[in-house]
Amino acid sequence: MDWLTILIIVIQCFVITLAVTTAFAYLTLFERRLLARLQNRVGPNRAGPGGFLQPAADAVKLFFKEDIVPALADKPVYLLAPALAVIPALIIWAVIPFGCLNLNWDYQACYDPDRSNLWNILQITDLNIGILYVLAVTSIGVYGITLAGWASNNKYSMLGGIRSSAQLISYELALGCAILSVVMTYGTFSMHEIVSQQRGWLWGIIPQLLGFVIYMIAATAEVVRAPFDLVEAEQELTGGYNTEYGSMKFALFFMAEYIKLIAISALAVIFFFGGWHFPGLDILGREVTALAGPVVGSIVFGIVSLGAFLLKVTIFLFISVWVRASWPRLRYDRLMDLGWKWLLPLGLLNLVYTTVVIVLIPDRVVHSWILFGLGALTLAIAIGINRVPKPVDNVTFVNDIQLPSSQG
Amino acid sequence: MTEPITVPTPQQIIEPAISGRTETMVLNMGPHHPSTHGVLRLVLELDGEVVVNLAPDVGYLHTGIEKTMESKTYQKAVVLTDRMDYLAPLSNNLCYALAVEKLLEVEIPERAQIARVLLTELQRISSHLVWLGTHALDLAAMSVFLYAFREREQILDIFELVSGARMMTSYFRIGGLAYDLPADFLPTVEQFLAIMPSRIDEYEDLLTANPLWLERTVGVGVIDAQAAIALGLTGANLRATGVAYDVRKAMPYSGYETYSFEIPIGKNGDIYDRYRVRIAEMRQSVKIAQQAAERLRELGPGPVVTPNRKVAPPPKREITESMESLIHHFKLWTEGFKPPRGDAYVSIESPRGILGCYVVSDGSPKPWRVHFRAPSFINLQSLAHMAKGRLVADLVALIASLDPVLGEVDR
Amino acid sequence: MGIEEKAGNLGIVTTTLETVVNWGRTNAMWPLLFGLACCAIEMMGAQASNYDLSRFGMELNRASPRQADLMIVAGRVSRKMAPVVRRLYDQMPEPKWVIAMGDCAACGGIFNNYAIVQGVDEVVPVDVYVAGCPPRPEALIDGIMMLHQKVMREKISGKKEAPIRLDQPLVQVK
Amino acid sequence: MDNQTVLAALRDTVGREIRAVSEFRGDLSVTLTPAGYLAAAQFLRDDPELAYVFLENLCGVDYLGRKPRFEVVAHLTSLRHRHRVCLKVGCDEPDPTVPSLTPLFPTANYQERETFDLLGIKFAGHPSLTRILLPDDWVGHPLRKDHPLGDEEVAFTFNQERIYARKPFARE
Amino acid sequence: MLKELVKGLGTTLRYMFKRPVTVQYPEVKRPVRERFRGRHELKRFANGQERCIGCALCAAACPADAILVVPAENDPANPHSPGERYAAVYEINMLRCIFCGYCEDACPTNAIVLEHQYELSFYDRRASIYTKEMLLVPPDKGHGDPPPILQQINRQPSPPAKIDL
Repeated sequence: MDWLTILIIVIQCFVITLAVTTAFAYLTLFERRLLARLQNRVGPNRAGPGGFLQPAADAVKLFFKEDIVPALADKPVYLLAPALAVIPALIIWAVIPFGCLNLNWDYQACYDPDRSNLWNILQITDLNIGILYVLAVTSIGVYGITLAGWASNNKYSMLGGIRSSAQLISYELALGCAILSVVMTYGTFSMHEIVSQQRGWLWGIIPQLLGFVIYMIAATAEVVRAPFDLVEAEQELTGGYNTEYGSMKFALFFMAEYIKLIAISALAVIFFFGGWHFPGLDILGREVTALAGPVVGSIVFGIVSLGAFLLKVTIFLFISVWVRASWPRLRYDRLMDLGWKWLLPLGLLNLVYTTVVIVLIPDRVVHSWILFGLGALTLAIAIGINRVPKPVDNVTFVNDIQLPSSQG
Repeated sequence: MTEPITVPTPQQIIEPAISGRTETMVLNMGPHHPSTHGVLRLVLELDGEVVVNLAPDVGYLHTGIEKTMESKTYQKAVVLTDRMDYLAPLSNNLCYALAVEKLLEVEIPERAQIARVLLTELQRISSHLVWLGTHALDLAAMSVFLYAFREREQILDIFELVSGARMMTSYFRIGGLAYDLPADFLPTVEQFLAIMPSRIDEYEDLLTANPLWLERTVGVGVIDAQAAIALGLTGANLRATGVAYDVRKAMPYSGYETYSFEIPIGKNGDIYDRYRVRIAEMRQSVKIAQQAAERLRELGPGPVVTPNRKVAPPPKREITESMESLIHHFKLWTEGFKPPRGDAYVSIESPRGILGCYVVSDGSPKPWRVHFRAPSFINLQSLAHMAKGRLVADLVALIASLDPVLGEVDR
Repeated sequence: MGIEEKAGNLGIVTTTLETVVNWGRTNAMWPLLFGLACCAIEMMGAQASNYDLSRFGMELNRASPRQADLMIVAGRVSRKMAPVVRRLYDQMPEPKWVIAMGDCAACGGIFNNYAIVQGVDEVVPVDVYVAGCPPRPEALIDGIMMLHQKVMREKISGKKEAPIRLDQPLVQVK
Repeated sequence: MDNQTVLAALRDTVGREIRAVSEFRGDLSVTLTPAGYLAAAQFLRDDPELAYVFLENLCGVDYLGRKPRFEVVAHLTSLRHRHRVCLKVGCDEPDPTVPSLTPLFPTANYQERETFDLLGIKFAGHPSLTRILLPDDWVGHPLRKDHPLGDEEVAFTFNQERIYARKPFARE
Repeated sequence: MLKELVKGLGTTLRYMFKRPVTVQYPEVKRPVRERFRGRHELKRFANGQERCIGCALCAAACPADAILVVPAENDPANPHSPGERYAAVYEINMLRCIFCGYCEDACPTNAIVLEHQYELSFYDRRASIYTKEMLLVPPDKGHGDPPPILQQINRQPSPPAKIDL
């Protein structure tokens, strides 16, 4: 490894960290503006043109705010917790491919399964155990929250912390099952390879419909996002684990949460929606290369793939905000029920389906559609037999006062 | 009933915990907590997240309204009633005015009666909208809150049109109304009443059949009819248990007996039934308000205040013409009127339940004693009964479904 | 705070920085989710769609005082509540501001009696008093705008400079 | 159900305990001795024909200068008969005590605590008679007529400096 | 189950394509209703004389005791108001005032009117006391026709001092 490679990696890390934190900042604005529009309001529009500098204002304010450590808090842990929360959220991005811009100037290498001629600048590193890395890192995230809840020496924080550990641990399993099914489908732990295998129309959602549904629910719970935001649950726990955190430390928690939200959206795109693929991408790459040579071709290919990826992620973020605007929050015990009694069995079932079908039917297209059918059927059955209360209209109308017979 | 109904006090929960006799955790919820609807403090005894016992601690908004009213004349005390149940000031005005009118035995012109019914029904809708919004917000369905407040804004605009103030209207005075209804009142109200049902449908789209909403509300916070009556639960909370008792039907006032409307009742007495009953009540209120608006249109202009000059000041144009009117005017505004000795109790159906007003007169121009039977205050007693054994999250939903207004609880 | 105390006085840099910081503070002033009485309902009204305080970056009502910048005392403060208000104020990190919304919070208003603190400024220092019973949401926003003007004149450390006191409020006659 | 029927029934059961009866503006109120108060409430609640199961209102009044000084007023409602009856019971200084209705009507709990808090009337048999609205360390009972309102001078230009000089304004 | 969840989503999505109802307050001011009770003004007659005759009925009617009136005798050569007396001191403590409109109802000469200004914020309690100079409309403004609110609620302002108070 020469010094240029190292320099490029350093620059990559720097740029991606910066990009991700900026994305976090603007995600907050995106969320606030979008929520406002969904609720017939305007949203932040005063700071800078059209409210564009709102995140900057928030950042400046939080940065210059007094830094309080509660007297009875466990000081080292209290200070460590935000860092513990935010670092895993940031390092997930090391393995995520945003697109494919080959610095060896050959766009075709992006589809090459053995990746010999690939130097993708839009992914920091293509670990061959990338998915294991992601799973490992996301599970560290829970420590930040739990420790914060414990160290604050506040009962609400503690309840939030306990909720978080219970919630995250129980959804980790379902999440793992869903991701493992994906791994099985593509036979690799490498993110890049999963993406490159989804070339064309056959995106991951087709073989892994069930896996996608489980992943979405489990991942939303994993990043404690509405309707699974029980860890903060402002109305119940006044902020949960972050009740005692102010100024930048609070901002770090906020940041961790939103960056993780972007990360799981990105992962969803990678696993189930073809990553940076979109139909016609290779035709574009071919035409531009023919027209303007391989360098321009690679660059255009890279930029377009990046754009496609970001667009897909944005759609997921939109849905996340939209759900937050529309649905009530789940209750803690129902959340546990959902995780252990529904998602985990379904996840295991999906794993079994995937294994059996792939082994029996090696043909890619056929087994994808069979798995799709099985997934849809299982989902339909699951929805059919669940015991969500049905709306019962108990309201009757009476024209005059009327008392139950037992009441005088 | 197997277990006797008890209403614990905070001390009864805190003391064993301090002395270390319990294994449970004591959690103070409030007085500053997002979902206690103001400054209610709850002392919770928790086993994990399960509520073992709880005691509301009220008084953080004790305002001394009853004492202050004793130092004002009857007419001036009207403005204090506004600020008691601040989500339904007109209901409070009405209750107090009816009680004093009962003492005085004055007759109210029909136009004023109809206007009172119309405006209190609008007030009921607006109050239920706040309940709906905050209830949904407590379960994190935040859009409903904003939609509900948007419609409430329209009702407040009607109040501003009528009385010049959005919330604290002080519009119902003893003897009638403060001023006549403005010319564009009826069109504005009818326009609002025409759109309101579709807006209620919209809230229902978001909540009524939503599985997440159902999971949070069905079977939670159940109370049976017997316990509800014993604990003095009133209003929609009582009707959700299946007891069809509504003061507007049982002991009609302001001519409610002449309107056709129905009492919605529930069956299970859980949060969901309370929700459905209140939604149905909003629709009934729209119905009553429509009838009242129709009547106002038929009735045409007329007096809105009692002609009794001993109670209500004369129209202002008279005071420049008649010496007698001028004397009445001065006497009423400086000294006030003097009801005969005696006491009167009147109750009305406020959005929260039975609002009662007990007025004692000693023959002087100031009330000797005014007491309000505040429905929220009494409804709060049943909280412990309903919340035992449930989760903290259920408690949040439960408080919201009881719809307490702390201004009224503490007075 | 922290940074600015360590950095000391940097002359012109401080002044520019001050403007930027005050800009940030005015545009991201998170109110404490704290309502007492009638005014709280109008405060909620100001948050709601029709007036939408979020335009000023103020929709993030923080339930925890640790994350709040602005305490809007919306409603009457009873003698029983006063210690709680003070404790919440003390828990808020500097710089912090207080708006006494409505007559009761400002001076007791109509409730001139034994139970109500005659003005929350007996308990916490108040920056802006908003008159009205309750003030319209617009009046509250006007109060917030006045507070913004005051904040723009503050030092970076959050030390409050005395606002220009108008001996006579502006009188507008239409 | 009308006033006369209820009154006749009451006279039959607790007739000797009735101190006074009045009908004002169509409302029946019966003043009883403390013992009669409890008995009457129990009778009205338990009699299947009357069924006054709902205690609507309970409050106290301070008639300063009258004997007895305090009066506790309870309004019982029969949901079935849509009728309300008012029971009154007097009590006097130095130890104003009346029997508690809480064992009969759990809803009386808070209302009696409130009456105790604001007027200082004690309710014998109440499970937890403590202050409810005012802080526990409050001295006095503000709704008593001899308790001052506790108002402050309203500030105008001529007196504001004097008022503000004395006022304990908070510091940072 | 899915249908209901999607229905909720649809309701919120519909609003994304509607215009927000928000009024951009400091720039756009929604006009208040005619009867709105805001800051008080002391009116004048068409000839520039003050309507207020210092009778202090407003102060008596005020539930919050927020009005202070000190009457004085008019100088017959140069009267402030028709009649014998006028208000030498007229102050309203705006932080006590609850804008209930009782003073307006009580005023026999329709001198005090609650007008439409609602932006009443102060940095200091001392600024909240409005003196007569601040309340009284300028001599060239605000007289003549009765104020609109009084026209609408069908109360004619009285003609100049027919009665001797």
